[in-house]
Amino acid sequence: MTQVLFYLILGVCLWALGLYGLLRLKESIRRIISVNIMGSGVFMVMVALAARSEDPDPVMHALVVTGLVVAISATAFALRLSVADVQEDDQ
Amino acid sequence: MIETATTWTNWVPLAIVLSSLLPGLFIFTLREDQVALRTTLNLIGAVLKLVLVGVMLWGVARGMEFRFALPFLPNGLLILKGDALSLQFVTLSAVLWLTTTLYAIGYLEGAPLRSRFFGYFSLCVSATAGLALAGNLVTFVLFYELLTLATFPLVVHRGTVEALRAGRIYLAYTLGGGTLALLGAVLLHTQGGSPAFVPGGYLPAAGEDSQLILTLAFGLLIAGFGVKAALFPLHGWLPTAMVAPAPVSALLHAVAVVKAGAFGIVRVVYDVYGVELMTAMDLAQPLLWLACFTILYGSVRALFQTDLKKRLAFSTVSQVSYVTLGVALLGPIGAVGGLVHLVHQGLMKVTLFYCAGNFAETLHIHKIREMDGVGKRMPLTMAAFTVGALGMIGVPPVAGFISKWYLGLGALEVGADWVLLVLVGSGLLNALYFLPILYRGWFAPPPARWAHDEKLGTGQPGLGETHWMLLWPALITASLALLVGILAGTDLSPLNWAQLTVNLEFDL
Amino acid sequence: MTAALIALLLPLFTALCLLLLRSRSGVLVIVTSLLTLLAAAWSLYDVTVNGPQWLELGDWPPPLAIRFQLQPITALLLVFSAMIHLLVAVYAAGSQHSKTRYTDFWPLSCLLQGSLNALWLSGDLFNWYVTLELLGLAAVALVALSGRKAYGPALNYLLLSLGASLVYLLGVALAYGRYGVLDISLLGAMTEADTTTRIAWWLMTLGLMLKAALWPFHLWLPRAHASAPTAVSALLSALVVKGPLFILWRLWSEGAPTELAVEAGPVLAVAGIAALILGGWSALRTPWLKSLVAYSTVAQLGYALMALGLLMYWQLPALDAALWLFVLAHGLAKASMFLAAGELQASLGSKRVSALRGTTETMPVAMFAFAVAGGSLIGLPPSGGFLAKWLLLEPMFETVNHWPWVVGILLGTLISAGYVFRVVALAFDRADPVPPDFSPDRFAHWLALLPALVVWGLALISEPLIHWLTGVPL
Amino acid sequence: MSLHEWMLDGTLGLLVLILAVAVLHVRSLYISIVLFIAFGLLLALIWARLGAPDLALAEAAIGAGLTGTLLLAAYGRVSERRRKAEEPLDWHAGPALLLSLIIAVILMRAVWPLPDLDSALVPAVADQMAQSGVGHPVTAVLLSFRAWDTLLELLVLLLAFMAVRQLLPSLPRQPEAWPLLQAWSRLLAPLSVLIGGYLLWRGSADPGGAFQAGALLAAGAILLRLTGLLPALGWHHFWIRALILGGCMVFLAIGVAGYWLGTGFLGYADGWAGPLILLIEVFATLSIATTLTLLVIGETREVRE
Repeated sequence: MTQVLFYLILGVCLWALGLYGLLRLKESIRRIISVNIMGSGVFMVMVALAARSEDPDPVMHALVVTGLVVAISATAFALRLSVADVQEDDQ
Repeated sequence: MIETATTWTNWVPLAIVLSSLLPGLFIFTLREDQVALRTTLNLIGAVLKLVLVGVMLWGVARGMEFRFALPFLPNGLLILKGDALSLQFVTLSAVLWLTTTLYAIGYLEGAPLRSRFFGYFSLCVSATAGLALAGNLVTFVLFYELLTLATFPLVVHRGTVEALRAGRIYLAYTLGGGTLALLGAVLLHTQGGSPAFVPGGYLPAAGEDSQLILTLAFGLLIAGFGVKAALFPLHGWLPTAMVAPAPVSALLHAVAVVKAGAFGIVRVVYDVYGVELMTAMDLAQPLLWLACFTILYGSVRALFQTDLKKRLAFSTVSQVSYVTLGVALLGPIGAVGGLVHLVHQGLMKVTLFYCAGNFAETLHIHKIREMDGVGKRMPLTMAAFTVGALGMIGVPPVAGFISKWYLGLGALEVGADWVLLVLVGSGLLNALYFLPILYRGWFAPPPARWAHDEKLGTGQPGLGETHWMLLWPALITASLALLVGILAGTDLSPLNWAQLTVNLEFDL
Repeated sequence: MTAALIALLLPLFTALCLLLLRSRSGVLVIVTSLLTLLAAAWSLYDVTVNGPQWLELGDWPPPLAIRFQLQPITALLLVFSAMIHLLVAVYAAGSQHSKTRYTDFWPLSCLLQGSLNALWLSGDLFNWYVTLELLGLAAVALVALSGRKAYGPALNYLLLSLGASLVYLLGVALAYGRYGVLDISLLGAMTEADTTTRIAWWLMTLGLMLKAALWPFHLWLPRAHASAPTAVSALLSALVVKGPLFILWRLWSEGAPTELAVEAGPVLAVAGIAALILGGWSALRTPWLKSLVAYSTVAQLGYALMALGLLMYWQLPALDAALWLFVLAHGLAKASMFLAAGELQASLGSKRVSALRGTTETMPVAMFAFAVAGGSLIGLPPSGGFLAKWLLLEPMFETVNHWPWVVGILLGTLISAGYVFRVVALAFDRADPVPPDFSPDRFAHWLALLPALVVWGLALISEPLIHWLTGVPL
Repeated sequence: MSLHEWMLDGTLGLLVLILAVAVLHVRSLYISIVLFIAFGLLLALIWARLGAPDLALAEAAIGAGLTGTLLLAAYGRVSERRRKAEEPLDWHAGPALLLSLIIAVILMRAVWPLPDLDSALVPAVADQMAQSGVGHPVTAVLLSFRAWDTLLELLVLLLAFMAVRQLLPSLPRQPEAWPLLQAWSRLLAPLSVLIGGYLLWRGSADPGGAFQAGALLAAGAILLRLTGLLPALGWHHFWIRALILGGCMVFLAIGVAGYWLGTGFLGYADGWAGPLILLIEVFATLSIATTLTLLVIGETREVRE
């Protein structure tokens, strides 16, 4: 087992863990954290894949940077939404 | 894909459809109080349609071709075409639309939401005209569905709980039927597109592999059209739809809806499959049995109805199946009987419904037991009713006799002698449920005073016995029912047209 | 390609300008939407005349660059989204019941349209991820415009959408790990049916199904779509759910090895039938008008999913036409339905279906729009929905083995008829009509009718349209 | 790979996994958040182990810094009732757990053959580096080869900000969030200085990391704002809007200009690539910094007005 495979598997496990949290938890802040753990899992898979070649794959690194920005943006909005005063729908 | 150069004749079929569609759309936009404009539009549309149909009759008799085509689906044009068969139906609907429009104007005088009513009324007739003129299966199915949509608002027009219930039942049946017919049409379409209807059928002889497909498609189409033709067990919507206003009942039973179903069956049997293929695949036998059963079943059910309109409704279930019966016999004489009954039943049944409507509107008579002595108060209406009822029973010289005569001969021709028993039995049942009404109307003593006399017209027996717009349509259609029977031998009679059609279908 | 690029960039620039100037000018958005529509129409003409085109962004050679691909269907979708956006913009600016007129609806909807156009044009697995996120965020922000009562559904939508993106992204990572490229056309030439590919494609599929609210991942949609402001509901149902569907289509029809597609096809098709039946059933049962319309979206997406699944299963490119006609017809009909439902609901002051009693008298045009749009959803001839259904039915009947699938269509048709006429029949009820609270807005009613008429008007150009979609030269 | 490297990777991996489980499992939301920040820092270490220092920086700035700040800010707004009603992950939820395990196993099978494969893009990037106009491959990918992704990424950030703007103001809350946040910012300040130093140093070699630089600036601005040294930043100021939108606008304008001049959409003319990329980076950095600052500290009123 190589280092790459180790981190690939670790990434997959983190992803599955995050998914489990997202599906099982009710509290919205915790669900947001779960989504972030899921994201970290994917990023770990991507960074591990980048480490396959002698020089790390710059494309994957760039994609992860983009992914991180997307993740923080969405997280910021989700957190704001989760603490906004929710009015129970009259439906 | 329109192969010939366009001449004015290409536009006539379209004009016939538009002659009611455009006024109808315009009527939707009118205010309730614009009575004169609305009435004018209605009548102009109706008369124009009649004139156009007359032109087409004249042209077809001289061998001219009236064909309008638009590209629609791959291998499936949208075709409107005037041929012998379509003219039979379109003439009937044009004539009856004119009388029914008159009748409806009188019937709904002062009622709310008339613009909406007449708008949908016109759409309904447009769909019927399109259906009659449809030149291939795709077009036919299209107008078949449109007819459902245009009729639904009329059925629920009163907006009462019963009306809504009837509307829902009507939709459940007809949309289901429409879907089945559509599936059948697609199935046949995959076997080489949807070419124009051809006398004698366009489908090639069934091979080993296509046997199953053709049988299934036939089943789907007949089930689909059988809903509107009220074939047992698909007839359930018709009696419940009785809650609609009388002009709508006339439309459902005589002018448009049930006729559309019966006409669809005629088209499928003659112009899609063709007599030869039908015989080769032995598809007609189950249809024949079903038609016979429906004839008897409808009559028996009619016998037990105490409500006048309900009795008429079950009578329709029975009578429309005569058309199917004539078609399913697959012999030329039976075919003439079936086709001519399409027209005859329309004239007689529309008369009966006008009369029932007149009784209800004028004297609030709904039940048969309330009809005692009504002939003294409304002799002309009762006379028209009598003509219709005797025609239904098959008493000469009213039109119904002609149909039954040809049907009987047709059954003998193809060796299905047992069908005669069905015809006789049905005639007896017809007599059993119509004669008591006639007896009550003419000979039973009238009540001392009519509980609810609306005093439409002058209120006196005779031409003023009810509103003239209610009376005259009934008188006209009753006279027509008599005339087509008496003049059956002449060139212009429906019988002659039916003969012409059948000659083409059977290649005689 | 220039025209397509204009169609892509114009909404983005409009949004940025609106934000910079703090303008909430509906007129500006309407004008630029119109220009976008023209540009999109031009690109449609271009692609029809000159064939498919590619644009390597930054002029880098293929495996490196993100490529824009302008196919006929892409151009059609550009036109379609511009049309819907224009219509909704006119509604939002013109209707007196529009709650979005003095909000950031304008820049947000422009950004939404821009992201959608970016999605149509792209062909890069990772770029699609970014466009999906854009689309998701814009959609949630628009839902949140409705105020506090929408925050719950909006948050749920956002979280599921984020989760779905990450499911998709893991699939992308696996695909990249296996083949080393991200461009879908390049992938199409390389892919083999091995375990990694299968799992990667399924991950992307599941993520996209969640985003497109395809059964069984549809549970978030009804609440989110129903709680949004009317103009937004129309945009969401007509456009947004179609984005992931497009990616799904390209993923399987271009990128996947045949063997995998044949294997996955039936699963998707069965899910489509389930969506038709169960979504329809929920629409039949719900007491809320907008929920009914939203559930009908779930059901109608079933048709598209079924077309996609069968397209993969039978390897029949002809079903492309059915799939995209469904999308087109549904988009138009649903826009009409949501606008009509929103207007009815706002005028009646009640969100219940039962409040519609007697609306044929009080608000005939809006009700008519609802019914006409419903007719296309049922698939009554000669509406656009009918054409799509016809194209889907044809290959089913061609071989006896395919016949069982017809049952799905049959049930779908009947159940859609059920929920459409549930509303329409009620509208004819004159026994106890509910009077409108506010004066009905006739302009908005006619506007709602417009797309419904367009979807029926497709019948007039049906044959060339079908030939064009199936790639038969005119 | 030597044993001590294995030990290091193994320990890091195990620790990350344990932390992730703990984040979902602990009863207190507050502890969960703190553990999540630690999780982010640990990830940054792993990125560094995997030869991705840019990512390590970004992760430290985001995963640990910004996300943590945002989470704590959100925690401060959560009502007492909701904090009490916290329900941590229920480990007895058998079926869901089983499903996740099955999924994980399936995914492991999927990744198994991947370490031995390679990517066609690595040599492609190496081939084109000379033309890209920048020296650092990640920057080249971000701003040349896949500039469209980056442009859209800026739009995502903008949209997130726009989305927050739509939310109605919350009811007045107890201000206890701010002590927490202030405590945290004291920790963040040295970190941001550290990253800033690194960026400065790297900037001499190549113009790298618009996002990292932006995050750093944001951190600085946040600290200034929290300590009251910076006035309220409102959307109603034209210059704030120009800063936020500038990144997207300049990027788009340069892209369109490239198309106009025949070098392709988002392409740079020969010799201009370096300066243009630098220009884009400067504006993008400012945009990112302003947007993030407002996202983190912008009171709803400040953001909405």
